[in-house]
Amino acid sequence: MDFVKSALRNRSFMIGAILAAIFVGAALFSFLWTPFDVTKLDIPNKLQDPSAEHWFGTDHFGRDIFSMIMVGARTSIAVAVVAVGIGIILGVPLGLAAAARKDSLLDEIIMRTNDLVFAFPALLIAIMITAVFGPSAINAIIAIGIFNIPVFARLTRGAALSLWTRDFVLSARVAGKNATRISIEHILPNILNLLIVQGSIQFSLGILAEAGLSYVGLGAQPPIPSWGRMLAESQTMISFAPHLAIFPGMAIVLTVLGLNLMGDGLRDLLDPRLRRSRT
Amino acid sequence: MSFLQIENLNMSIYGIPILKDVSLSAVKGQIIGVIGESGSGKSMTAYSVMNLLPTGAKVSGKIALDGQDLLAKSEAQMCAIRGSDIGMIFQEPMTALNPVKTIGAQVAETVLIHGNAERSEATAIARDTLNRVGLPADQFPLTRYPHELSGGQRQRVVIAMAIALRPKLLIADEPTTALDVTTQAQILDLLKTLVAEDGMCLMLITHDLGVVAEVADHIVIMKGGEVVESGETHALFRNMQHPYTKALFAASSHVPDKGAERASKTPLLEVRNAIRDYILPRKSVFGKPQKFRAVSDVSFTLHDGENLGLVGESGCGKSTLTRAILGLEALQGGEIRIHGVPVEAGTHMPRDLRRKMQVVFQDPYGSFNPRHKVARLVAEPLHLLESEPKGSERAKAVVDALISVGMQASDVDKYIHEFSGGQRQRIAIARALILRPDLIILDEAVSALDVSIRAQILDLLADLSSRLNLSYLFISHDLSVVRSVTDRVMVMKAGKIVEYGETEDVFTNPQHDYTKTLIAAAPSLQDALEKENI
Amino acid sequence: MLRYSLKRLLSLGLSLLAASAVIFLAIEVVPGDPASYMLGINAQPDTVAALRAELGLNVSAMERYITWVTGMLTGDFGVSYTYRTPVVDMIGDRILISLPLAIYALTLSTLIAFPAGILAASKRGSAADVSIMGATQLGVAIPNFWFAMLLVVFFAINLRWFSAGGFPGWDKGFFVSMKALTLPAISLALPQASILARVMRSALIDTMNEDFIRTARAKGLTKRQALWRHALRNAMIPVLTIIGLQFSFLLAGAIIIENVFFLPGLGRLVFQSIPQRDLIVVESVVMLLVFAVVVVTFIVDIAYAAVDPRLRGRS
Amino acid sequence: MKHLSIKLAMASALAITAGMASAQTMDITIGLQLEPPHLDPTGAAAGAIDSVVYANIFEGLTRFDATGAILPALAKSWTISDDGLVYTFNLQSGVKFHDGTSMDSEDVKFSLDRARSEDSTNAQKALFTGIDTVEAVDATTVRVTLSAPNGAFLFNMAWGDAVIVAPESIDNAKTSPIGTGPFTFTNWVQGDNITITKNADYWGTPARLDSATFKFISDPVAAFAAVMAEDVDAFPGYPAPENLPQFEADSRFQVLVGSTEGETILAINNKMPPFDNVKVREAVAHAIDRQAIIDGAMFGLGTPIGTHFAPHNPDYVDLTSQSNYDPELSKSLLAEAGYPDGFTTTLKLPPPSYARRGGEIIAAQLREVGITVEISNLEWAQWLEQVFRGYDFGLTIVSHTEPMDIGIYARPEYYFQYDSAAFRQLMDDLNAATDPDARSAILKSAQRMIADDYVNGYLFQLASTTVANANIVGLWQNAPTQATDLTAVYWND
Repeated sequence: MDFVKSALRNRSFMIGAILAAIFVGAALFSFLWTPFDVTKLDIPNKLQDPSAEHWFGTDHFGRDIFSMIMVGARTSIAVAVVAVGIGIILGVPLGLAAAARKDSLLDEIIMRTNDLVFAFPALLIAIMITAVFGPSAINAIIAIGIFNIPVFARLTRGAALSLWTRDFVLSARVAGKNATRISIEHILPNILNLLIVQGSIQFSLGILAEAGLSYVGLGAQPPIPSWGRMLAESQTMISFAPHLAIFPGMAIVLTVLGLNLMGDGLRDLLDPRLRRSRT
Repeated sequence: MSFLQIENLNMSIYGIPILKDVSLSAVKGQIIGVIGESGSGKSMTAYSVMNLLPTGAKVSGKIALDGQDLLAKSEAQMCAIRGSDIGMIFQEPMTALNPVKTIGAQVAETVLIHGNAERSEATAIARDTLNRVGLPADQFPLTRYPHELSGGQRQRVVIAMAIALRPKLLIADEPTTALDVTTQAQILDLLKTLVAEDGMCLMLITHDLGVVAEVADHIVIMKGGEVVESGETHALFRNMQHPYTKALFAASSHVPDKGAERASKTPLLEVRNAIRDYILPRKSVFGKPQKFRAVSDVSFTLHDGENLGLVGESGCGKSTLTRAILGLEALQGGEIRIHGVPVEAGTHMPRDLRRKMQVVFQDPYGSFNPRHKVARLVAEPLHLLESEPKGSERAKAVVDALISVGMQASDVDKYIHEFSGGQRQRIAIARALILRPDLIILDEAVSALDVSIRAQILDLLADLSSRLNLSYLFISHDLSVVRSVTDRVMVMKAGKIVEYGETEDVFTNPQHDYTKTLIAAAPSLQDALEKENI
Repeated sequence: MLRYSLKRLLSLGLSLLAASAVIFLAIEVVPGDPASYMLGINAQPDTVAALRAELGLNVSAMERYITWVTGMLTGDFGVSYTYRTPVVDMIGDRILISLPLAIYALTLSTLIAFPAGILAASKRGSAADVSIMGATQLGVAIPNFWFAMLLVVFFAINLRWFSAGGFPGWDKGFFVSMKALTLPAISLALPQASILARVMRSALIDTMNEDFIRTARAKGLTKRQALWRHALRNAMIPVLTIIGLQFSFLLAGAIIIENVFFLPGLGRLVFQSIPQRDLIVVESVVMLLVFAVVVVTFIVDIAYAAVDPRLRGRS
Repeated sequence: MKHLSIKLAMASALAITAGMASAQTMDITIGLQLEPPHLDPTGAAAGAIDSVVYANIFEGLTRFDATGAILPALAKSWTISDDGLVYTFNLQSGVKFHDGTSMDSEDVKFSLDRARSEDSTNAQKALFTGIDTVEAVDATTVRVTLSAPNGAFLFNMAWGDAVIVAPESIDNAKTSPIGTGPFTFTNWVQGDNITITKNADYWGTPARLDSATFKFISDPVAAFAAVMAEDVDAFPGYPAPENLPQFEADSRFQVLVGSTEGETILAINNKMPPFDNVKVREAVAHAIDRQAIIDGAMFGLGTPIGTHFAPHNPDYVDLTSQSNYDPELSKSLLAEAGYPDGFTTTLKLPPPSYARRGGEIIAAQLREVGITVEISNLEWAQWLEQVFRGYDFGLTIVSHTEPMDIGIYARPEYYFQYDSAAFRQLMDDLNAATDPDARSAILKSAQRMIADDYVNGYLFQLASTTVANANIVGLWQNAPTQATDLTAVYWND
């Protein structure tokens, strides 16, 4: 209850949560209803300006941009959520294992592999993955997810290392608990807040990355609308039909902004000690 | 006329009152000791004088320094006063210095910032001041960085910064709390000398009655943001008025009832020629790895029903030894046995062996997983039983343990942050007790507690020991605590046991030079009062 | 220090070797053949085979890997399949654009971020702080390619202050070239500056809560003096880390921006080479970028030591 | 017309004032979408090479003009033996390569022999396979003997892949091409531009420009911006038809829309069920609304085609009504073929926007008749691997830009796998025929045959779009081959 109260008082959390809720809501709602069918082309009505009928206008195939943004939110959110999920599911156990065996060969291998992944230019890896497997939303997820793994592994290891020196972990060791049990019972619950905050940041970065990938044609394939591809397709028309570029662009900006603000707010709400530098 | 005059000082932070009608005064050339337990407002009084309060603070009342009302000064005026008229020393020397600047630059900055001298002159003053605080030029050139100095040396640098401009008032906020006893004695001596030489007024803030009793001319006792009693040191101790003062005094010199001598001849814990080495990073790629010997050929025996003390300053190896005994780290030589069974590190250690000993740590805040409820925290060692009790059996074990340390059965559903430091330490003991071990290792178990709480915990420990026939290995840097609760004591220095004997023998008739230094350096209320002939 | 550097160098070499193997393997599995790409849809199979032989593609992967790695050690990265010029020369040409662009963007980002971050931290909670932080939130959220599109429409097409893209070549003069890099540098710098300003601010705020700042204040320093004389240098460690990361990112991550502004940089070289299956170029450029990241990390480590004396005498 | 003349008058008025201030502009910057991988037109398929070097740097025995007609080039004239097997070329005399060496019959022999040799890497080796021998009779006479009559031989010799190169300089042609053309290669800033300079010693009519720079701008947005900002003076093959109305409305620019040899088709895998059933292919053809594709994907540019033949060719037969848009007919055809509920197939799209945009529209149109299409966007390398060589596709969209390439339907292994003995016979007859009327008749029946068999979905002939500064004269309107012939280009200052 306290959490809800202070959440309501946290301005950046509230603005962020509302923005994020709008887009998540739009994504979910699009399963039930959109103003127009986004797979149906209406070429005679192409490139219409925003109007009462088409709130955000129509694109070069005459599709309703408002509907496309609703369905596009689905793509963006799904890709980002799964990519973050991959990062957490693989990265957190790796980080926990590395911290539990600090300075061991395992730790060394995990951390060096992480460094190696970090050293690779992300977009190029994404391009190569799609060069091997062909472009699709799944491959965009894999490409983004791979780079989330070291993020969470490092974060987890760093936080876990400082917890391993704490007396309550020593107590657990004195109680004969092994590293796996300690990691699950003692380390994990205490880094959960950190993971939630980082998760929200990675989520917003995932949205941006998905937009970037589909902008260069590596994300979800037509006819599934995606914000990045809408931007790419609008490019040559921006000078005479700016609404084609402005609405999807604003959708990206507002979603990312919302998630970032929410992440900042969450950080303050969940643990004031976490008010650290973020990138 | 008093040099520093605080009258009816009230201070609140975001509306929460912190100081209530604090009044005190101090004279030049004198040391005024401000004493209180944590939360008593003693430090906030000092920060009010400096006008360095946290945001949201509201101050009323009067603080006059040499007749000037400090509360009426603007921030710019206060900046001119700070460092020049008032100097300040802090508790934590390890973090009080800027790590990226040389000590010379940091001391000279005090001079430069007040525009009292050119750079070359300021450097000369810095040099002189460092010499004065006992950091001579040949060993401590101005170009040293803080990380190259020990804690005591850093505290001397902080003092040098504070006194570089010979302020009239020096505020020392717990200046020796973070230091070892031998270093503490040296710093206190230095402060006394400086007060005498410069004729300044020293406001010494501390929780340690022994420290003030030795050095202060005048004492102010604070509790809950109020001054409960103040007066000239001799007079105050001679004629204590306020019950809190009396309680504080009693707690400081508290000796728990040890009960009857129970020591048997059965060895419970045997340590034989224990050696623990740490491998240091290689000096060169192909060089041999260097070793640091943290525990060097340590042997001792703890019998059933005996309380053994282990005393030493930080870095002497006592914590490393503790970990080895607990089976958390492996030895490089020698052996440790519990009831004749060898202790092995890691998960290889049999459960029934682990069951025989438990531990209580120093930090009442860090010893518990903040995400778990008390029931789960206390029950954790039950994991060591072959068949872990479940349901009501488990709940009963937890409640029994809690009640035996003076807690309530209803506490099981609370989180650890709902308890005070003393209560947490009781819960820690309950956790150690739940398996009815033979041995409890108390690793600085009362060091972080306020003196009155400490006395209660010591009583509890003594009571449990005799009631449950427990043995303690009592590890502490605090001689007085060890003296009051142990049968025998060991003194450890640089990984070695330098003295080992009956507690009273060791204290009254120390053999080793180091033991003598330790005993002499420890501020003792009793000794101070005896010396003053009160 | 020497021992430390030697050890670092050894692990550096090993990770580069590992990276080369990963890169080579990853690129080997990419389907598609450079020879058939070059010869198009009317080519006859014997022609493709002849071209494969000419390109040296008919030897085993292991042999090609060894040739590639040993070649790189002597500065010979091989010859591009499609362009038929030495890869070293191509990289040499492209890096003369990518590197200045990265430096330009980083300079801009630093010039924006430092004052903004310092101002926000020193006036924490003020209107200036709130608006700077709001602006950085927006800066982080805007996709840089979209921002670049808007910049082109506004400054190149409508106002015609800048050319829409392209690069005249350094021989056409320094200022002409820098002007051509200005819009790309701005679009790259905006999100970076936002991130850096946020890091600067929070690092400064953290440092201002340190004990030694209280010590400095007790000496009579004003808040401002304490910030400039004591906090700033201590806050540089996280800031340097981010600058290092950003530099490597800018070197490699400018692909999209190089495309929008049709700059012939390293990123666009790889971006073009992948569809053309000019694998040797892809491998070499990726290797170079990984090498750059490793080197930058190394330099940042040394910069740490310059900032923090505690890291100097590590021997 | 009136409007145009006013515009011209204004332009010339502007030009006069400009002309007073400065001398006539003698250089030009040409924007091109694709950068050539290298500059040897005889060693790769990339049309980007021809866009820079064809007719500017390299010349062949014959050449295409702006209309696609075959003109003499390095061969001043030729005679053909009655059996159509022996071609005797009389070469221009006094022709020098840019390195100063002279071009003679030995160079021609070398060039043709090199292109058809065992280790040749010529992308269009098929152009030369009919050659039996090449003899240098004297310095200016070359005799080429074919193994069978080939009515298209002179046409073949006009291709960029058949240009005449010198043995001394060919090894370095990839980076510094040496040809005989009116321009010499000067400089290449890889990734950005190529500069060529007027050849003072040119054997024919000299170029009117002093120099030209080709600037490579692959991104359509960047291309738009570069033209708008006047960073480039002309952009042949302008990649974004949607921008053309803006350029047309802007008096600074002229827009040239012409024809290309690019038949854009929805290629069907004829061997893959259900497409092995002609009824299914016919259903696909009727499901497609060509005009919607031309409007939606090409913004109205492009001529609908009903067979694999260029509409501007005199032999073209308009068969578009045979595959008119009729979704109801399409559905009934599907039902007849046994697919009343449609089926699912793949549509693999290469990078050009005609394919990507057209693909989306076709997918939507096929969905209307019950055919579910899974789109995958491929790079060219992947497309070659999967579609062209792997036959792993149901449908794909591609523009066949080679001139007169109906012969591909005679190759059963060709990626869409049309296997018809009757059609192969037609092509054999065509090659043997030298009489123009006979050839014309054969070509017409060939067009009908593939339309009747609904081999592929025939969409539209790709338009050639050039945006240029209004004052530039002499650019090609049509694109009979990939070329940016600057020979006759000048500024009308």
